[in-house]
Amino acid sequence: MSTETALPEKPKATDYASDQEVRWCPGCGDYAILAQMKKTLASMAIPRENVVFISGIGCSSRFPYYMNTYGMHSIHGRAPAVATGLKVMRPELSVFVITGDGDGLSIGGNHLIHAIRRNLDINIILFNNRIYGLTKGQYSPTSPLAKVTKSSPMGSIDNPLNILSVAIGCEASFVARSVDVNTKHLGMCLERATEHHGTSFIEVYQNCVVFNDGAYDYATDRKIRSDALLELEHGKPLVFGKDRDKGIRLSGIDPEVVTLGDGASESDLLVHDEAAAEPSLAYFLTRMHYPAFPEPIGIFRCVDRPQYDEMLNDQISQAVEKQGPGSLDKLFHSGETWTVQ
Amino acid sequence: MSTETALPEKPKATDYASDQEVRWCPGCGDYAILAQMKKTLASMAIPRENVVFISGIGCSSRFPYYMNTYGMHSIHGRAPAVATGLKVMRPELSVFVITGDGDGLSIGGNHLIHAIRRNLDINIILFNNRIYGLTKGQYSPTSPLAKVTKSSPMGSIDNPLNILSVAIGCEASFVARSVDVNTKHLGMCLERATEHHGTSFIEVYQNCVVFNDGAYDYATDRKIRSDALLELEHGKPLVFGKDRDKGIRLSGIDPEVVTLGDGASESDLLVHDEAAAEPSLAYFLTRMHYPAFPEPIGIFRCVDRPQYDEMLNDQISQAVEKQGPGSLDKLFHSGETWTVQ
Amino acid sequence: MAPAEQRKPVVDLDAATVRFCGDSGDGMQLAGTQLTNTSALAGNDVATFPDYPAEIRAPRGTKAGVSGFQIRFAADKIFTPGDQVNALVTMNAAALATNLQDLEPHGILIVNEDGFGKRDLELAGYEHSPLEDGSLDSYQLYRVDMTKMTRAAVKELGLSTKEADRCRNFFAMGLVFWLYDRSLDPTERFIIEKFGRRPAIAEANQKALRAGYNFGITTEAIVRRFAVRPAELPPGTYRNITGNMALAWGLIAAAKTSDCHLFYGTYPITPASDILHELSRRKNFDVRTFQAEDEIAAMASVVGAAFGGAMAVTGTSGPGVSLKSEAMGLAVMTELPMLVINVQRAGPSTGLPTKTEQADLLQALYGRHGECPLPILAARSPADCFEVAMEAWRIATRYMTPVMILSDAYVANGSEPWRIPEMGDLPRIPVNHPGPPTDGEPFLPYARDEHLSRPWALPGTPGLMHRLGGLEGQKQTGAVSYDPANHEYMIRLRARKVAGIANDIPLQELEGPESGSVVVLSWGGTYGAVATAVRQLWEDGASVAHAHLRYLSPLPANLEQILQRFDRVVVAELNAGQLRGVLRKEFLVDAVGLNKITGRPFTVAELVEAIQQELDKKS
Amino acid sequence: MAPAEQRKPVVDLDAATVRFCGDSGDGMQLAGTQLTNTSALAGNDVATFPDYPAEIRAPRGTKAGVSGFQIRFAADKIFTPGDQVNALVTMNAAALATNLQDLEPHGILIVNEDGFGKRDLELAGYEHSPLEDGSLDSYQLYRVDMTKMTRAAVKELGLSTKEADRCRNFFAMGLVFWLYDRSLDPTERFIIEKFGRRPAIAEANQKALRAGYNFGITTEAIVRRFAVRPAELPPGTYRNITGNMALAWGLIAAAKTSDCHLFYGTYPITPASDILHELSRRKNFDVRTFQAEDEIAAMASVVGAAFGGAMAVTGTSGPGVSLKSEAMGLAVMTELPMLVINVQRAGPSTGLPTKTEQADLLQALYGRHGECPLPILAARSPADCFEVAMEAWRIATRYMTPVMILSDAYVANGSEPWRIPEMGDLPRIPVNHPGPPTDGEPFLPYARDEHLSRPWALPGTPGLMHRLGGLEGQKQTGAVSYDPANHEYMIRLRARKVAGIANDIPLQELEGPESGSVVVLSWGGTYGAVATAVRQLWEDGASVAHAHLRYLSPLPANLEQILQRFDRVVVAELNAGQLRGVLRKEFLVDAVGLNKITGRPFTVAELVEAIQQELDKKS
Ligand SMILES: Cc1ncc(C[n+]2csc(CCOP(=O)(O)OP(=O)(O)O)c2C)c(N)n1
Ligand SMILES: Cc1ncc(C[n+]2csc(CCOP(=O)(O)OP(=O)(O)O)c2C)c(N)n1
Ligand code: SF4
Ligand code: SF4
Ligand SMILES: [Mg+2]
Ligand SMILES: [Mg+2]
Repeated sequence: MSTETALPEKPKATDYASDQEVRWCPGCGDYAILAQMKKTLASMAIPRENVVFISGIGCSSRFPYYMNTYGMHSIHGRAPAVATGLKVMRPELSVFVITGDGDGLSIGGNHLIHAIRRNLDINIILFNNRIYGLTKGQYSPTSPLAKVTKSSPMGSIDNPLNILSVAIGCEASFVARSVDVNTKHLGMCLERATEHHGTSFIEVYQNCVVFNDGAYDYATDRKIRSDALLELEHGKPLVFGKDRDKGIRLSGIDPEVVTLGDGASESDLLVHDEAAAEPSLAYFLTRMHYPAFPEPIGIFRCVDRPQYDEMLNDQISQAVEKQGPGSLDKLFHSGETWTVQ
Repeated sequence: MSTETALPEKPKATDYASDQEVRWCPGCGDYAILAQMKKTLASMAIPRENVVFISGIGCSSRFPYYMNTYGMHSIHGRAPAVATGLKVMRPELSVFVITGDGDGLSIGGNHLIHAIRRNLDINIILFNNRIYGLTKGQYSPTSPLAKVTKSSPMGSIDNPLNILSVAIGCEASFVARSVDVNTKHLGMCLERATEHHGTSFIEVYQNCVVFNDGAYDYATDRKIRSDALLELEHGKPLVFGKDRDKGIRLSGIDPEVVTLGDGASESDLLVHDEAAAEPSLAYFLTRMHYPAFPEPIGIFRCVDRPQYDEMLNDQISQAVEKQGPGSLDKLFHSGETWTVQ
Repeated sequence: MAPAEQRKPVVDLDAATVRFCGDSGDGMQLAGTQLTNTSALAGNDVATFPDYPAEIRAPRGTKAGVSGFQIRFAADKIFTPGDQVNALVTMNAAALATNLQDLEPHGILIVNEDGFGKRDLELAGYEHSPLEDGSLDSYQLYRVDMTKMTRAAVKELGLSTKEADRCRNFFAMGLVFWLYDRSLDPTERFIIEKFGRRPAIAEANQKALRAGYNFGITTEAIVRRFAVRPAELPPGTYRNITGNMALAWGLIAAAKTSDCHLFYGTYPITPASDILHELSRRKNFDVRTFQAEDEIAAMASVVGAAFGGAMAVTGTSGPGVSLKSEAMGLAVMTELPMLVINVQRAGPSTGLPTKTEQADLLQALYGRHGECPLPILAARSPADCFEVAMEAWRIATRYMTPVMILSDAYVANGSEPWRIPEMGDLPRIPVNHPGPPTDGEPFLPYARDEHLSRPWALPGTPGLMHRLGGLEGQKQTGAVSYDPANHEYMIRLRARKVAGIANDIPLQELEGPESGSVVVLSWGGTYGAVATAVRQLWEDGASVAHAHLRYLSPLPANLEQILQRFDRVVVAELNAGQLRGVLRKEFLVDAVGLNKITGRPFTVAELVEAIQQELDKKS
Repeated sequence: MAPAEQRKPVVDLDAATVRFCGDSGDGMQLAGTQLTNTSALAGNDVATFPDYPAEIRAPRGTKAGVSGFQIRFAADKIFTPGDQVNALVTMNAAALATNLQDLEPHGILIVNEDGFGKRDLELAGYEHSPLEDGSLDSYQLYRVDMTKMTRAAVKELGLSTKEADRCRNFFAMGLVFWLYDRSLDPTERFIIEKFGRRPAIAEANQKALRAGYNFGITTEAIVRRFAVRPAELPPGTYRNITGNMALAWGLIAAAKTSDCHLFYGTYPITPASDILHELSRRKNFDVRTFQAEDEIAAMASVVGAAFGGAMAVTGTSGPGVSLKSEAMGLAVMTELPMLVINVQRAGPSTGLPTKTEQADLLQALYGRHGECPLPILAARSPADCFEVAMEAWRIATRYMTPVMILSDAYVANGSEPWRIPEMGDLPRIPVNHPGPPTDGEPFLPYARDEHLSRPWALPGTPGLMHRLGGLEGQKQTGAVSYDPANHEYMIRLRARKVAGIANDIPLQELEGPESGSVVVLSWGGTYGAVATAVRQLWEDGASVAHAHLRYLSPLPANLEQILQRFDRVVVAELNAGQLRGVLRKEFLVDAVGLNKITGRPFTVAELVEAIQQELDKKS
């Protein structure tokens, strides 16, 4: 497809589809995320040639092959580092990192946190299926304790990483969470992430039908999801529940669930502020887990912080301003020299 | 020295000194930490042969050579992983990891957070001098923005990692901070860490006299340190200041500094609870930075969480109980077999 | 049970090669495994070759989703699953398209008709159905509507059609079992074991199995069946075993015979992960597994466990070895015993992750910075992995050194009968740890014994406190030393120690004439193919011998003499000539390379032809 | 300024070798650098060898803390800093203890008396003072109380004694400058530049310098001084340059001449860090440096930057290369141009991190899993690093491949005069990026040109969207392919592409006879020592030639013929025989190894002796 160079006026999702046949298991949550990504880019009409998808290794990491953009299916865990080299040299490109819970949090955890703390202007989308899919079902850093898998027949003893808490701990400037099948919400998150300047980090709950099917039933099942999830809205109180009759209030310094009406009114509830300078609230929200709490989805945090790529390139321009464009002949002759006739 | 096998009744610090000449720069903060470590082990009378120091690479990582215990000066950044293999196989040993801000947070960041989240029963002591010492002065992940170093002549553009926030983000069960020259306080932290079951993480402010001298003047200078530091005490309100006239209060969900007397009394202040189940308070404390806030030192958090090494070995015993000690002859003959006469 | 009356003639065969192929979801691996076990139980020698896609489950009906399992069962000793297939069972069009080329001329071709619908044909890239256009006329084509018959067979059990269709592979098995006169008992036992908890499913599979078998009896289409006599295997009790399973069990056995606690620190990677899966199930054998955050941590954890006195092992594949190389350097410097397993796959980089290759030998030898030697062993076949694991640990402990074990995807996933040893008969592996000093002399962690290896002193031992590390150490004391002469001494010593192992391993064996025109060298998983090829050439009286190397570093002491006794040295390997290069360097011998780098094993035929060419050059 | 009246006789020399040694804190590196620049400015050829401890600052007075700087300046072209020292300046007892063995018999020995106190002697391991016990009688021993005289010289400036004592190295310089009739001007200019902001310090250093010089004039003890005529260097403007500096500048020059933006992604490590330090100071040259979290990230960032069209370079030392190996495999698969610099140090593992060695050659060749070839170049001397950097980038871009550059601690930290090129005279390095497609044909990212290299299409180019990765790719399209034949084709193609470079590099040069009894092969930083040794042997009419390799992969096309023209091939290298092994493998030549693995460079003497032995064997 990479032949027709021009993008139509109103691009369609299909304009962003590569000619490669998609090879995930039927029913895999990755399909929904792929579909949303194409829709989002189309709706934002971003020229295909200015988009680059960098991934590591894993089922999720096959993503770039299916996009008619530039892309690299790199090696396990290193996508954020690959993206760093690309972005600092080509700041005008929109660079996406596609990773999984194993790729991004196990082998790639260090690159992830360093990319986030540097606030490089890239979008990192972590497909969290709480399992190693491509290697056929070992537990991952997000698998719950006691999870029985091929490599933990008596149950996992690794306390899972709460990735959003870690991201907030690294002062991430944009943190969001969404669910593979919640297409509208996911689309919104992808669009916001793409617009954000700085590292945008999105955790997407993704169902692995083969090795961890149903891990997110609570978040997708019509019957319970409205009690199990809390949709964050900037400036709105933290209300949730089928009948929007429950909310989150601060008790001491910890959040608690209250039912509106009996003794608690909306005015008592915490109000979401994605732009708060201090990430305290965002941190709280990452600590809320079903069933004790509803799990927040949406934009946890979105603030402006200096971006690594921008600062690096600014130093270049400043240096040129101050010292003038470097002349190698001058440099070579700087310091002590002597001439032999 | 490793010849006299028996430790005296009341061991002295010198009993823990190896015969190797200490080779840090004169005036290096590492000397003070080494001295405290020997004192602490002596005061706890821990048999030398049951102590193992594992380090990575860096000035700080030369530490094991100077202790008359078992030790390994491993490779850059990998000490927590080396310690993991040792500890799960030899849970009865007290295992210490000695690392630096580069060794532990740059190349070794991933191993550090995974050790912490697994809550392996080891003690990790990070010598934070906010610089790469051994390689002669490049900025590290804890160097402040705009820091001018050999590798950042126009100032560092890497937003520093707040390691304690990250540790809390990984649900560290023991988190503490101390200062190299604050010997009594450091000794207390080392002792508490050694007693704690689970991963104990201590950040020690350490002065590099050669490449980052004075980085912690605010924390060591008699004149200002009592206003610049806040000494955490379990169950006590967060009071600080030369005249103990200032304190920390919660405003909304963020901490603020108040002066006792004018409109604020001790009863309004946050009370430290190192044992709180939820790490919210501990997280706040990690967010407080001088000069806006006093920087807390002491035990941020100390809670009980299942330990990786214990759980692993429990599974072994359970398996033996349930299935009986494995017989290879039985295993070999399990499933379909046939005999050829 | 085999039905009483046998209406159709039975043809006796020395061997038969059958391949099941279909969609990843069609259960072909299971079908193959059942036929394998059944044939093994029937006393045949067997060899298998499972072959599946990198995708977990590529979309149904696509070529990318085709999964196959080939098995050869024979009345004599065999070493390979066979080149050409006698009977090919294909569940859909894509499977036919991707596997037909391996079916022998006029071979038996059983197709599941209903896998050839319009969509199936498209996905397989067929313009019109090969079942109709006569393109298959040269084969014995049997069209069977497995779907319909399976559904019918399980009708009264009231399963969903989806569930019913899942029984199709048992129908296919049943038919093949009839065709080769195999007993249904083992499979029926398996069904009860596996599906016992879901009686309906169990019964359905059983019904499908019998339906397939009975279809064979009743169908007019198929007029003969075949039988393969039991093979003459050495007496003993046998089981079928895969390479990864044999390796895992070999590790447990080595731990037992050396009285060590087994630690396996690893990070999942195809095709090594099954070793982790097997070991993690053996906790009651005192086996501790650690799934690390990455391969570097896995390697480092193994160094730590070895320091603590464990039998410390890590396993991975090429990409993981690349990541481990720095920590392996530490392992060499600390001179602690440990094992590093590389189940090789096709590279470079991610390469073809599910395919086999032998291209990591030079990395094993030279893939670390500095002069950093370690012993290397390679397993020749699935069952051989057991012995190699034990031998590697013997060397590691006696010489206080990390040892590398090379396996590959073909050995790891393939299976063969394994003569089960008695644990009591296995050699002990002696391991000593010094106790507290009695003489008051300072402890010397780098003192040397007759094998040049240093004492394995364990933390917890009073009076032996010492520090290890990656910096160069003073000989004897191990204290950090910048003394130039000491550095050269230690570099040479570490090399001499590894080289010395050559005196402690068996002399290289030679199959065939002691001397002659051609000697074929091979290592690792190519043993079977080369051995078979050489035997075929012997039948035409060719003057060719075969030396298969288990020890790649150091090389056996007599290898050079062997090579000198032949006019021509041919090195067969699944890479661009890595062992060949080593032999040229070591012995200045102008060895000829016989190489293949397709991600697939050698076929016997291509080896026979290539070796013949070398023989002809000679005459 | 040199004082008017010269009372003492001046002896003319062809060359002189001086070494300053003292405590890390004594400023010996600075003293050496000043003498170097001064001698270079005086028209001598110079070669230097700084040698400092791994510790930043080991405790004062300890052997571990001794830092030395050796410089040879000559009236002819020289290639090494010399084996034996003519004049040794020692600031304390530890320095004497660790350096005396390198002083020539009856050589000049200048000691700072006050560095021989009780504690100093203990730390240096002396029972009683060597200044007293006559053990130094065979040398021209000059005892100078530098401390006292320096303090006196700077008295009226009212510095603290600590500050005053810091000027001692300038006193030592002054004395040596007098001894070798060197001008003080360059050093005085340096003092003003460096300490201008602290006038008191500047003046103190200047006073100390002159005090030392004047001490030489006035002391009765020293009766003669020496002079070394300017050397006959090719005309041009020269500067003194270290290897790391030349490498950094070569990279910037390569970026300029290829119109690329330079990206340097790295993680600090001795002895490579200075490249980062230098490049990070050159932001106005459009140079972007990225200090990554580790070497893996550094390598990966370079792959990303190369994808984006940058001149992407990473630099490290052995341990870092081990960590980069997996990502280097990705670099090979994506066929993007980039440079990987290995400034080798003594291994294995952490080894002797500040010492030199050449033991990473085999890792450069084979240190990645799978068949993963890439070109390798090595720099022969500090100034040569400049050319090597440019040549490596020419190859990387023309052949779309990562290229490895091997340097070492000796080359990196050593310095020599460099004839400054005119940027205008440097060859352009042509780089092309395809534009948007015009023909509507699908873009083929793995199409091949006459060099077998693929197009470097950049993100941002309409119509050329494509995906790269570590999985095997279909030829031409680059789409993921499991086709066995394609895998072998691509493996062979990547190998052929690299091998083809042999036709695009200069033929191997030979110094000395075209044929004869012995040819000595060397590579990398040993050039100077070998070249000098061979020249000495020529003087006795020995039939020996010297071939120094810059290209280690692929090897020059004519190398085999060269080797065949000599009776004996000797390979001199600072490892256990790595290049030797490669030559044996490639050419089946029974090369002899001349090896040293002490962390120190070859001395000319030991080479002369060893080569002579080979020559003798012959006759
Ligand atoms: C260096 C290296 N180690 C291990 C692997 C094997 N491997 C491939 S993907 C993967 C984990 C995949 O899990 P995740 O990142 O969650 O992706 P998913 O498949 O679940 O989408 C592993 C361990 C590899 N390809 N490379
Ligand atoms: C694989 C590897 N990369 C790089 C280095 C070089 N190196 C040694 S220590 C160090 C950083 C030291 O900083 P830190 O951990 O803060 O320790 P400090 O010296 O400050 O105590 C580096 C980059 C190395 N030894 N190994
Ligand atoms: S294995 Fe799981 S994650 Fe991978 S493609 Fe299949 S369903 Fe998706
Ligand atoms: S360089 Fe800094 S950290 Fe290292 S020993 Fe010296 S003072 Fe301490
Ligand atoms: Mg996953
Ligand atoms: Mg530091």
